[in-house]
Amino acid sequence: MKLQEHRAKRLLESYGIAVPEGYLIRNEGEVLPVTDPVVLKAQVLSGGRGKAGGVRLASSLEEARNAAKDIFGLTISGYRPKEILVETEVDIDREIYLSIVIDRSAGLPLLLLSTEGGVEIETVPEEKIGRWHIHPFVGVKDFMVRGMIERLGLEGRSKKEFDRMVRALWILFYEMDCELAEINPLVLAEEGEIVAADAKVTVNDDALWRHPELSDAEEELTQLETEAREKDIAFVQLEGDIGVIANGAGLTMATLDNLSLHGGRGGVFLDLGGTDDPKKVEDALELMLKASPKVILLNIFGGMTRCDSVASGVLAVKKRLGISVPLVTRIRGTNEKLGRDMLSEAGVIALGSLDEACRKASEIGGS
Amino acid sequence: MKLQEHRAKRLLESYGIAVPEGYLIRNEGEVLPVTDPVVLKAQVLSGGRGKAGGVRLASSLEEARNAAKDIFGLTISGYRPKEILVETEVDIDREIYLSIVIDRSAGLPLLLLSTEGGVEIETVPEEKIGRWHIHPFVGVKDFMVRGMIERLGLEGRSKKEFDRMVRALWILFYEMDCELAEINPLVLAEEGEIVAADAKVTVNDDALWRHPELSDAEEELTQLETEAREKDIAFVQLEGDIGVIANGAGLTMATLDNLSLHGGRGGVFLDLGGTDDPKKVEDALELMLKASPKVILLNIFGGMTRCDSVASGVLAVKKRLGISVPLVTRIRGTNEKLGRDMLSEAGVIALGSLDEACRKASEIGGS
Amino acid sequence: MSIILSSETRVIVQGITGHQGTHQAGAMLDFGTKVVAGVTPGKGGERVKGVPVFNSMRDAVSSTSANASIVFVPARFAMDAVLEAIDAGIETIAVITEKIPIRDSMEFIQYARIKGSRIIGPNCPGIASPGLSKVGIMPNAIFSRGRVGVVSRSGTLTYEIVNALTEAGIGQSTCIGIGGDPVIGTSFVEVLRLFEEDKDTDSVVLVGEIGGTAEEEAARFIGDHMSKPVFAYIAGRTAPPGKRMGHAGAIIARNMGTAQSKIDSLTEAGARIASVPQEIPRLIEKEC
Amino acid sequence: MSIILSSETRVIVQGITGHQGTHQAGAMLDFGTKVVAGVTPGKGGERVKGVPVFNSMRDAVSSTSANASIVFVPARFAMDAVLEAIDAGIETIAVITEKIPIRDSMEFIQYARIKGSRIIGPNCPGIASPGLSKVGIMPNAIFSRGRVGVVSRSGTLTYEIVNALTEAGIGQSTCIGIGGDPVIGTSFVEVLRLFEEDKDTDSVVLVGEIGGTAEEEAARFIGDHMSKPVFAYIAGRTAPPGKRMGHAGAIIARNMGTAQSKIDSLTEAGARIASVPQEIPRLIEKEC
Repeated sequence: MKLQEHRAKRLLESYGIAVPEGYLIRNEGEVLPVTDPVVLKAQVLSGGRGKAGGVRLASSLEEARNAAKDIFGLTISGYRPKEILVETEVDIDREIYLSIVIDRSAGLPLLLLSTEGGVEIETVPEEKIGRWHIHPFVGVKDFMVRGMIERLGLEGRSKKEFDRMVRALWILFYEMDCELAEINPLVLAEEGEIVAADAKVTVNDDALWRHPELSDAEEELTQLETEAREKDIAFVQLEGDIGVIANGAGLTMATLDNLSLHGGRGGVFLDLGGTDDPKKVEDALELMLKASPKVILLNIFGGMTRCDSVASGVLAVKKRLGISVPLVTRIRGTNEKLGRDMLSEAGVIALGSLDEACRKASEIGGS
Repeated sequence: MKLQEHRAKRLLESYGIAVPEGYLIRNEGEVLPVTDPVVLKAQVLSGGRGKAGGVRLASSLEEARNAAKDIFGLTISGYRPKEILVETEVDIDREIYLSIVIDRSAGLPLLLLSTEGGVEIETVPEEKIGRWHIHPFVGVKDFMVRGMIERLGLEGRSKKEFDRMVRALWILFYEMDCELAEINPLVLAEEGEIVAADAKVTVNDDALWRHPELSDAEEELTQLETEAREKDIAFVQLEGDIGVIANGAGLTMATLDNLSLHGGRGGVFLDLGGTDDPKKVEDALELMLKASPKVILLNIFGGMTRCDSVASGVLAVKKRLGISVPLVTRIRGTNEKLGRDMLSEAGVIALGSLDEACRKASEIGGS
Repeated sequence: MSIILSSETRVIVQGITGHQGTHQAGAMLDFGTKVVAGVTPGKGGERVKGVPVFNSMRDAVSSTSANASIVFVPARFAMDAVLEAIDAGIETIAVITEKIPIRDSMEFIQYARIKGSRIIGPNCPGIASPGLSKVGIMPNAIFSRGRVGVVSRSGTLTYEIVNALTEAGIGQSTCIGIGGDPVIGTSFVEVLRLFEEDKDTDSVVLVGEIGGTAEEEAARFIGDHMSKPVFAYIAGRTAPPGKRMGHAGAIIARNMGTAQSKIDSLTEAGARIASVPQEIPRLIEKEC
Repeated sequence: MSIILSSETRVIVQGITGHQGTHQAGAMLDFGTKVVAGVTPGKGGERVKGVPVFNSMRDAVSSTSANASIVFVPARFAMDAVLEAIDAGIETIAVITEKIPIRDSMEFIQYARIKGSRIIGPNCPGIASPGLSKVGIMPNAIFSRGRVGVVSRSGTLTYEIVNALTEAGIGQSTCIGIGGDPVIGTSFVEVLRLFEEDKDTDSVVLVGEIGGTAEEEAARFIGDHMSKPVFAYIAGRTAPPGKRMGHAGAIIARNMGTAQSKIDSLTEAGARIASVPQEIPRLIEKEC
């Protein structure tokens, strides 16, 4: 779960990391009188906020109100900002990049540090990035902090502040089950103060039960995405016309890949997970119908469940809701012949080969 | 560092572990009016306190005063109690044994649990003791606590209390750098309450710098032991007449062992540690003179230092303080011939072979 | 032989009294696995599918000398179950449970390293060596004994491919699903090394997917250390960037983890690439 | 060969600018050790005994490809130094520092296990293979090249015994002091296993002392797995119970760890026991 900037900053603050003074508004009328210059930032989760005009400076109340009005009128990556964070502008001495991520290769958290802050880390040359794995069993150690301070060339107060800050960021990352905790830019302000001018925090979805305090965090989900999450189904909206339901992430992706060989394009990705539970197949079909694809391709590789049970589930949905779009099915496993026969009899296209099913769905779906 | 019982209990309490109500007295006049029966316990570090009469029950003020007077008059393992802990007697439903120690073989903390509390763990049959290693990187886990609770057959409130208590004891053990944290007996009192009726806590001496709050803890050291500690010399009082100074624990023990082959008995064990620093040799000699042995055996295997420097140090002490008891030396290393000659000229017995030196010292020391 | 498992592997089912645990215990027994015990706290003394249930791993191991376990315990309690297995001295622990917090997986995997246990998964279908043993949840019917090793990040996609192999008359030595999470206990590289050393494996099928760099690392190992032919399929060629494709690990982030990058690396390392799963048996038939 | 070290071992001295670090760096160079770098934070760029000093282990390793280190850093900072060495990928780390808190030692030893580093010590004299390399503080003069392996919990007592061997014309393959603390990184058993496998070692001298059960565990290994003769001396036969004899680990507690128990176990395992250190060479001469 990605946290909105204002929420991420509140979290940093609670771990003792300094952030700019600011407040949240939900309409331009909530802008407070401006004494020092302020920056207004659209609270959206997608990238490219700056380019889309979602970040604006203002040095008077009127400017700020106008900027707010403009921002509330934007659509950024399909999403209209509901909130704006209004912050006092920070005096920037230097900008640093600092983040902790999960390094999948090592299976450990990795701290990234660059003297070039304020730009995307992907654009920074490799040799300018310092890397330290932080082992959860030992945490951030003195020698690491020494290395970071040396790399940044910090002295005096900013050295002490950075030391405290980087340890706090690790504790936050660990305790909050983060996948990413990024401060970019981390600003060296006047008199050695260190301030997190922007922050991105992603909390591991699978650990959200440990963090009930995040249950009200906004996620920018569509209606269907919300419904899929409630039913524990992986839902991804794609560009094509063919709705694909399969059990297992790899199999669902493979089905999409196979479609493309025949010119078909997936429009919806629905992964049931490793299960072939007929109830879940029914849920997925219902959800898929709401997404209105041109054709539905159902690909189930059965393990625990017999194919006739899965077929019964499909037919139950068909009976209950009616399925007006063509439904191509490919179900493998125990009793697969029986299942196929049941489906064929009911007018559902039932095939045994994945490739054939993909060809059929592609033909119907067009391209 | 062994903590006095009252201090150990205060520590347990600060980690949320229940201990009996009580207070400390330094003379019998400080006994408070007795309503419920109390137990008076001499605050001494050595074992065998009970057998020596250091633990007494009382159910009236007069009884308590008399008991206190008696206890203050005792000498327990050579030490006169300075304080008595007066505690309300606990209603005992069951007694349990619980401790965490460092298991040297595994190099990990080991939790020991026995349903037979209130007796020395050494006397409990092996099969009645449950053992769980606690890894410092993962701590006490649910499955361990389940296993303990199953072994003890706890239910309801006492189950919950034990769960909380055992995790608290681990945190205490870890945070306080303990070598031993023993609660014996751990009392299951009425209504499922769990109380630490006695407690032994030993803190790792090498970690005391992390625990300045313990700097005023009393240690029952003799004058010489205190002096040795200040000089960073290992001092052990033994039964014989020969004062042995050597550098290195193994070498000092080996010297004592070698003496015994010739009928000699060590009276003082002074280990300088791995060093052959002449200043430390001088300190050790001074300390040894205060312990008044019949003969002193100095055995130095030189590494960093030349033997003539060590010899000079010895002669400096001799000149400064005079050494009335015979001094047998055996110094090996660079310039050893020169060192031996210097010592011989000054009337110090200087030998090259450890065995010869031990024989000589034994002859002088008698047996 | 085969890798990791043998016909003597003695398996404990952790969470045997749950729906999935019970069903899969039965399926493993049918496969020929020596399922010697189950563990569910508080259910000690019961029997499931004829298998004795114990309250703790310690009891189960001391009574049965088991050396492997399979974990069906729900995500919130999975870490404790895995640590319990490690402390009980279990050598091979297949963690089937999905949606375990990454931090928990990270910690039990690191702890296993200290104690010398092997973790497979989490969020994986386990491991099967046809004719010998299965510590996993793959359908029994798809397997046949043979000399192709299969290693995969996926579950059902692996079934699809193994099934296609079997239908083509190509048997398997060992099939292992290493799991679809970002942090897993046994990597492609470790499995490839075992297959390379295994006398009963002639060639290897690698099933990867988008996300991370595990396939690229596998490619490096293949190029540098493998003499046996490798056949690979990478799922997700048509997946868009930035979207989590079912598996927590299957996401193209910041231009990393694309199918193309993986396919290129593997091709360069000498692996044969299938563009759809069912192409794998054809490639093997052509090559071997 | 010899164990653990070779003539190619490349050593970093951690804490090289301190009094002991500087002195011992020189002595190791005199011994023939490839001392390639020193590390003291803030002193990078200096030279000590001709050896370049770096601010961090990472810098030192990337500049010199070192694979071993010796730690002279004061007790309060020793854990950080050892963790830094481990993270820098050092294979063999000899921790000379004494009075390190047990908890710290425990943690860096466990961490080393995760990362595959070997810790020798703490509170130990290190390791020396005459003619090849020394990563330790034993006096150079006592050694001579030969085929007896020496393993000891003690420091100076080891010097005494090695010196006696050399004077008797008995050379050593490798001498290792495993340290006198209750928790140490490399045990008697691990060293014995290495000596048993080492082609350049014919027999082994084990120097133990009271406290703990390490010698009893060694005896079990000797009885079960060693073909080479073992000669042992146990210090502390005359030590009273309950007193800490210099070493933190040398204490007879609760009737555990007596010299007699150790001598009995070793005798039963077939080791020859010396009653005083200087008896060791005589026993070897008689036997071999």
